[in-house]
Amino acid sequence: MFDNILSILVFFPALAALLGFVVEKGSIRAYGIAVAAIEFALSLVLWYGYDASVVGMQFMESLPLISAFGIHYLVGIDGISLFIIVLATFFTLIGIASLGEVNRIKDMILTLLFLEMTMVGVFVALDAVVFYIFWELSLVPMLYIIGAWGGPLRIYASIKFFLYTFTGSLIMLVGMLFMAYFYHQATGVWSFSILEWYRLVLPENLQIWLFVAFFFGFAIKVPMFPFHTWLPYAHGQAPTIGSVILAAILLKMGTYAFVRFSLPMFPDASVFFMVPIAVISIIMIIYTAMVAYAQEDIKQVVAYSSVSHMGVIVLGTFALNVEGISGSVFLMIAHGVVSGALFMLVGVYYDRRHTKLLSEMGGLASVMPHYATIFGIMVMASAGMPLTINFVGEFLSLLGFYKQSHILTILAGTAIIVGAIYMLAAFKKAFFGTVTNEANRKLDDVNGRELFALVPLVLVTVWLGVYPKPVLEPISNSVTSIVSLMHEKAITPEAKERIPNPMRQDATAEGRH
Amino acid sequence: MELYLYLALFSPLAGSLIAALFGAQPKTLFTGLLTSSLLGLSLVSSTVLLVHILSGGSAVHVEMMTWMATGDLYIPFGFLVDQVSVTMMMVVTVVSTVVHVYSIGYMHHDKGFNRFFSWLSAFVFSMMVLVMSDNFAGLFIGWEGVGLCSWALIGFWYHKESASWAANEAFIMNRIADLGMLIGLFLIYWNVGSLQYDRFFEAVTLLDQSILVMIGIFLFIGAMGKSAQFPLHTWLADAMEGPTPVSALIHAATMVTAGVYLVVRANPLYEMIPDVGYFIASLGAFVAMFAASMALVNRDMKRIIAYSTLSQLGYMFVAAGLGAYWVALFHLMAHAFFKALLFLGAGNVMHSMSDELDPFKMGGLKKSMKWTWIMMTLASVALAGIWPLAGFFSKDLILEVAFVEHHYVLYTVLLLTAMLTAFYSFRLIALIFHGEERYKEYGSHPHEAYTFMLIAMSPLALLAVISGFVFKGSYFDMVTAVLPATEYHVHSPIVFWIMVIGTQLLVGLAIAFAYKKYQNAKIDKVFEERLCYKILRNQYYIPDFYEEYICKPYRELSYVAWKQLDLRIVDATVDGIASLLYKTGEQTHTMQNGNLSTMLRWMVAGTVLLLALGVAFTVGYSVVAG
Amino acid sequence: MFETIAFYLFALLTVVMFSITVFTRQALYALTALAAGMIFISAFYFLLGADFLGAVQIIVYTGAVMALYAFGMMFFDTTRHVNEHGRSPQIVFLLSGMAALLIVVIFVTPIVSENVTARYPVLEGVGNAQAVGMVLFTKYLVPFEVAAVMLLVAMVAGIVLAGKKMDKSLTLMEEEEIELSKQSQEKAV
Amino acid sequence: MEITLTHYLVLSTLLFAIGLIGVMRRTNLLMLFFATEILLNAVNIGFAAISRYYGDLTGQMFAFFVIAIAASEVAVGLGLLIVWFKRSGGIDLTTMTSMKG
Amino acid sequence: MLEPVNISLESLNLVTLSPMLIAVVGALSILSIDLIRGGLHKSLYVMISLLFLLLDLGALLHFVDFFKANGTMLGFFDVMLVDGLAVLSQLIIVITSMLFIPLSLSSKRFHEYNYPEYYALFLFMISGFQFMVATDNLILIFVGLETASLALYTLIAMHNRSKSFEAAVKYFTMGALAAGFYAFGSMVFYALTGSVEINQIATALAADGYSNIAYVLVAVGFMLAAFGFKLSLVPFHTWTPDVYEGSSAALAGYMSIVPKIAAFVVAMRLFEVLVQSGVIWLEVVLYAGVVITMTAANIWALVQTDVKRMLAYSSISHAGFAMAAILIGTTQSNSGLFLYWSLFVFTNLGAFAMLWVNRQKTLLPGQSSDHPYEKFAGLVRTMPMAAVLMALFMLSLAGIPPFGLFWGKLYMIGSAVSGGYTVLALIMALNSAIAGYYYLKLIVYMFMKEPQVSQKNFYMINASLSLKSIIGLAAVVTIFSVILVNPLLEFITAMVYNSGY
Repeated sequence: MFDNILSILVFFPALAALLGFVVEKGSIRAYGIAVAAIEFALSLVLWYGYDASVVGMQFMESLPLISAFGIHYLVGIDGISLFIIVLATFFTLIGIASLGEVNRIKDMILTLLFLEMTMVGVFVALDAVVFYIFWELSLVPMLYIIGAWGGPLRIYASIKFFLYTFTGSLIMLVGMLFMAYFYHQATGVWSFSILEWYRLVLPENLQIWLFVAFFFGFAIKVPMFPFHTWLPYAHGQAPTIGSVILAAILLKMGTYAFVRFSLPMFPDASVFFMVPIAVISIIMIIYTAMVAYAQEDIKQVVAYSSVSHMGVIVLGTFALNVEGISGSVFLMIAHGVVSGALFMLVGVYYDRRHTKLLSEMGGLASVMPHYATIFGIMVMASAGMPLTINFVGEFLSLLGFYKQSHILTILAGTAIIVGAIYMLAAFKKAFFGTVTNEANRKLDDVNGRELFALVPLVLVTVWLGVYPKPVLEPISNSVTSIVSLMHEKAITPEAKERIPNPMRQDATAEGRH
Repeated sequence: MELYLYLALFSPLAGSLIAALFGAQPKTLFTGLLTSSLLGLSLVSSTVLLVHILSGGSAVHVEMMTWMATGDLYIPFGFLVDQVSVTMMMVVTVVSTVVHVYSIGYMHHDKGFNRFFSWLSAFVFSMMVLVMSDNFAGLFIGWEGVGLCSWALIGFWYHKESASWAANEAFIMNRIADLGMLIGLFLIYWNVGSLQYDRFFEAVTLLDQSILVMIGIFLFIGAMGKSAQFPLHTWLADAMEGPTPVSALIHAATMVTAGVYLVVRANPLYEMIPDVGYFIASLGAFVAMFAASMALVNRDMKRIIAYSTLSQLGYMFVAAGLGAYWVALFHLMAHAFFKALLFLGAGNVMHSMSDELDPFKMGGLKKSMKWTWIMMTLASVALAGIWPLAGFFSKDLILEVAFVEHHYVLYTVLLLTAMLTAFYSFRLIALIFHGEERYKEYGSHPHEAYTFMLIAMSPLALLAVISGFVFKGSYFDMVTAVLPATEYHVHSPIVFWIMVIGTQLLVGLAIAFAYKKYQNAKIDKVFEERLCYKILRNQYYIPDFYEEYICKPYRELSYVAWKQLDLRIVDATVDGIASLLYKTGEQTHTMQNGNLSTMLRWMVAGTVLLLALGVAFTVGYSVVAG
Repeated sequence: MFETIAFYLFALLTVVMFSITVFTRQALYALTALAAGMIFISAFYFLLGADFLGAVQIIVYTGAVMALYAFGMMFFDTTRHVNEHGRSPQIVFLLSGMAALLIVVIFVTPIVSENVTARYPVLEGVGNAQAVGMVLFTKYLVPFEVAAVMLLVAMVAGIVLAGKKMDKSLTLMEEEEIELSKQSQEKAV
Repeated sequence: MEITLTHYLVLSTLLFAIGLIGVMRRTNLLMLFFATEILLNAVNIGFAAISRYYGDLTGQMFAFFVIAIAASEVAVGLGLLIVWFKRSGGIDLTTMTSMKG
Repeated sequence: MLEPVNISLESLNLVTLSPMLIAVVGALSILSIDLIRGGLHKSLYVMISLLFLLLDLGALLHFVDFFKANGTMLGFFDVMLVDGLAVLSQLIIVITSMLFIPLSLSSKRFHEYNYPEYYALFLFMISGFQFMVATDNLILIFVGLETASLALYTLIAMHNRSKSFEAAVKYFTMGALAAGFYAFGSMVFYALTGSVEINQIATALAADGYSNIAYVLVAVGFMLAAFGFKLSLVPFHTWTPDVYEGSSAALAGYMSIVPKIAAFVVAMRLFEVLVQSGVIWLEVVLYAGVVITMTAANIWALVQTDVKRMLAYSSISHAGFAMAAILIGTTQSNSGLFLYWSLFVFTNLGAFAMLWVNRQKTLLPGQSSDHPYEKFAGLVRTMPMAAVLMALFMLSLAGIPPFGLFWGKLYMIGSAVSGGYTVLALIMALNSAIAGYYYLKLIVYMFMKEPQVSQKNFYMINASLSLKSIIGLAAVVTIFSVILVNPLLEFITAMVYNSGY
């Protein structure tokens, strides 16, 4: 039954969206929920069928697409992509389920289903071109969601989002073509298969150039400082569901791509750029946290907090050891859950008051205690409270990077301080104090539909914070294989040293308890 | 024994979660009773474990499940009940049970009754995790957990701006220290390969001295935050915004002592790095004095007690820093009892005075609040270190330690501090309970607290009286199984007696002075104009300094980062590139002016350009070729 | 010698004539000068031994093209003084001057090439017309036929554009109008 | 002084330049078309001359076809002018600027 | 005296003429039918044209087989040249024509389609382009070019409104100037080599070792100007937006494809030899031309207010993009050009057909051109399908995968990378990003703005079944191009490679 599960997973939502055109408007929500639920169930089946002990790709499917140019429809997953896929289907489900009253709900739901296809597609693709297809295609539904349902600046925001990321990915595309060209030079055949590219050992200077080319694509998507300015606009203007998906899944594409492309293909360049990227990450962490602190709009606080957290993820990725990379992959999921939930929570208030300004809020804790509780849990998760999902990722990321640099980690570690500052400040402004705004006095607490979305997120937040093993273990195994690949491929002695061989450590780790 | 361990650990959690279900609902007495009884269960289980340990049983060590495992890293949820942790467990469960019961009365009228108990029990759970964990990561979980609960409880009355501000301050300041702790953990992991205590302590002897120093420093930074050591001390006084039982439990008895516990726990490490230990001791002594001095003039009852807590924490660090870990732990225990008692008494006073905190607006309360008066006086006597109450045994022991270890400066400082302690404690007692009934001017109607609250306090009162006297011996026997069993005896009996009696005399003098001065206190305007008063009253201007030179610049810098840097530079660059292209288009698309002549001219111009380039190339070519 | 004199004479004449064409304000002068220039050019052809081309030049240009232009002039009523306000003549002269200068600079150097072979050589004793005919109907038969098509296209185009068919624009008429006009046409028929 | 190919080419160029001047200068479309005729004629001289100097007939062929093309262009060009004139009443290109930007 | 010449019919290889002849015969038969009986409905002529084009296509397919078996075929004293490029480009020309001709079956009546001359001229034009690509003789190229161009000018003017006359006149005049440039360039080539056939010119130049480099550069300069006009390279592009705006959308779309592919083939034949020869000047000039064309056209497209004008500038930019193939000059890049253009056919067909579908006869108040952006505001509300399709074509033009043009871009940029033109590859990529803005602008109008006209059929005023089918076809090909690309690429590469390019 698992033979074509990935293809089914990718194309089922799109197909369903096409069929959805004929569904009557009043029933579309049920249809959307049903489709998303099936998709989510499929992804759980995938998880069930995934063999955590196997190193390497699973459920691989291959189909020649443009064989003359070495492009194949090649999909497969490992522990790194598995959970982001589950996360994507999960968020689509709760996103559709919790959708408030919006105009043109049919368009919205169908767009979301298309978006789901592209999201899943990105994470299953093992061919660079297929990856690129989904990568770019994901911009389109998002553009529509921001542009059609967004705030007053929605058009500016959506165009900026689209063009900025588009520009970056085009540079990445050139890098991919170079990679294919080098592969052609080396082997005489064209190939865009990532797994084939892994086998290519490039000289360091080429690695550096290619790394830079890929970096533009990824960094803008992440977004890394100083390419982050599209994000506040996109989030600020997007409707709740748009922000949720954007933060939870789309941003992860960038960091995922670092793990999937940059690290295993350019180990030496990764070492070469480790410090600069770490510095950028630290700027992201501290600087954006400060900017978040200065925000007047709670959604912008969450938006900038995303950037800040993505800094930790990038840092963990460039720890170049199993601990750090596993942590960063885990943090991708964690941040997806937490920031997704936070955006949803902001949306809850926005639905009621149609404002996101902190100055409009205040004292909400007494009016909406459940809302405040859930918000508080997520704020604390975002601030990296142990036993919440975020902490595991942040801890491991920082722990991993500590191996590479003490001082940079200490700087990056300020994430837990600055993160607490802006989050708590915003939380205080919004929820504490007395109700000063009359309009807030009679707000309803979270309703059933919203709880349906939020409670699972809370549960996941705590569950994976307390017991991350079911997720962390497969991630860790896959990361181990990537790191050992990097270690083997590394040319320069520095890279050999910086990237430890996890296989060797495994031998000693046997007797750890 | 594992069952008891789990019971002791998880029954507070169960209580908390159940109470949380009712969190947003109006008061249900049930939650208070339930959490209290579950804590009672925890107390009983802890006692069983204590008995087990006391009766020479081996330490109980369980590994519940894996928490994080990746690469080389393996962190389980492991719990360890040994002599040290069981002491802490007892302290925690006893005080918290008392506080829970007490709170049923204290929070009687509060809207957030259920929420309060939920958080309070959650705190106990976190604290239990903190003390029971068998590894640093678990400790860190508890560490952050108590921080979280402390945040929630300080800011319990969230509608008060000052309360939520204080909560955030406490949280963030603790976070600063936690970063240090986290770095300490990283250091341990990358040098030892594990975060388990036993593995680490085994490896301590093999590690480089410089690394040990680093680890020691970073862990202590963590301890400084929780235990509010200078310069991270300001949050503790502000934390008094929380309900008084919270202050009793968290900010006196348990959480703030976590730092001391950490140092005690990590004693094999600090044994190896006496220099760091000496630094800790010095800082402790400084804080003891420093905090006591601020308590002298304060006019907020709870803050005075908070400063006294701070001061006593300083004492504990002196002991811990000098290697007298068991002494530190002993003082920790004793202090927990009498300080919690003191706070609860203060709570009674506040209750009856409608949350008035200024002792200058009280006076003569001993008539209406007899039992409270008795218990607070007992606690103050214990705090002042008068024989035979608990404080005498624990605190004077620290003085002895300093003396025996030949740290005479520390000794002197501590001795002076002991006097100050006695002074401010009885200043408070005198102001509240003695003298004329000033409260009448403010229209208060004092009344004694509920009887069950007083009964709830009574175990603490008892312990404050007897814990030093009765427990010292058996305690020593027990903890020295895991802690260095150094006995601190002043060898010359004459010196010993001079010291003991001298100290008692000095303290007695201080008490007498306090009574004399404040029994019929008027606010001394002249005194308040003095510089030294102002400095002390304003806490050495440290909060102002933080506000002015850290918070404000951070705020302003954030604003600049957003408005100037992010919007004006980073974003403007992006938009600038886009608008440059667009403007170029706008400027140049007029070359398409629709006039055919212009179009033809462009064509000719293009051709001419090509020709010119051709000629130029030819010339260049012939130059190169020729 | 004769050739030289003739060359310079006709070169001068053509340049002058064409200059008049380009610079005069009188459309009639321009047309006349153009025609004259064309005829002078045919002189070059004769001079160069391309008799057939010369004849064609005279027939096609001075015969057909000029007639067409003359007709056009009358049609457009441009026989009078033409008011042209050309903008920035400097650019015009600069560009043309540059173009001429650049090419002339290059052209004054003779071509050095040993590889030029006459593929369709001018045969001694064969009349130019004959020779041209020979090449035209062998090698250049296809272009010739295509040229015929081209002339046909031009003819059709001319008829379509200049004829009645363009008088009424269906593009600009609403559907109802078209129907109406159709009906009235049918009635008229 | 013998007349060489260069002479003809230079003449051709000069005439071409004159044509260019006309093309760029004229705003009366009919007279602009005159200038395009000059361009083609200028080229033809060159072709004929090269043909002569190489003793090769291809040049003459080219010139022949250029003449045919020029003639066709005149027909179409005049046709266009006529419809334009009928519609707008003038053949000045300065009136022809409804599309720009 | 001249000796009689004996030429065997076989050596003439008459078959090489067959495709063009079919088109010409088609045109003539349309004219004859009109002579016999006028006033027949346009659908008849459309079908006749399609039939003849089908025959034309059949002949071309025959060539494909022949070429695969025997390689390049010469005919008529080597004037006719049937190689891979010729066949490929003719295929594109004929297929594109077949796709565009049915667009005249719009529901509203427009002037040109009611006259059979339109279809006759259309077929003549096709034959002209076919001649142009199926030879390397500069004379035949010239004649073919002029045949096609003159027909095209007329077709534009036949739309019969003042803007179309203006467009035709502008196009014509500039075309005449370009013809002058072409003739002059040919003359210089002739002067240099004594030949007007491209391969002989190349051989002669190579044999000389480019000793008359200055002459070569003059010739190339003029040729570049002439083809720059046809290919609308900056600054010879100025006619493009005006002509597109003036003509009907259907014809504008056609113009954006067919004349250009014809010109590309000639340019490929003419310039690639020279680029390969190592004349750096040409490389530099072409490089600059390509970059400026791509970028400048994009920048101007940004500020357009009319969709058709925007598409005009965009097609200039695309032409610049494709021109890069000639600069790179590898088999991969040449194949890339054909691939790009084949995919461009369908996308542009769709885009222009969409414009054509919503062309109304009388402009709304305040509307200054046929297809201002505002007209499309909120299209998704009134006509979701139309909006989605239009968006699809815009995305394809922008190069969003997996839609048609992306594969072309991918392959082209890939060929730039393999050809060692890294910077060029980057510029090409970044230009796609700039272009994204104006394509997006239309999407923004369609999907994110409030509709201005509530009338539902307003946007489909000109639609008819055949138009819809054509759009559907274009959409299907654009979406599922990924399946198409591999066979197409293999076919093209084989054709191009075997022609020696």
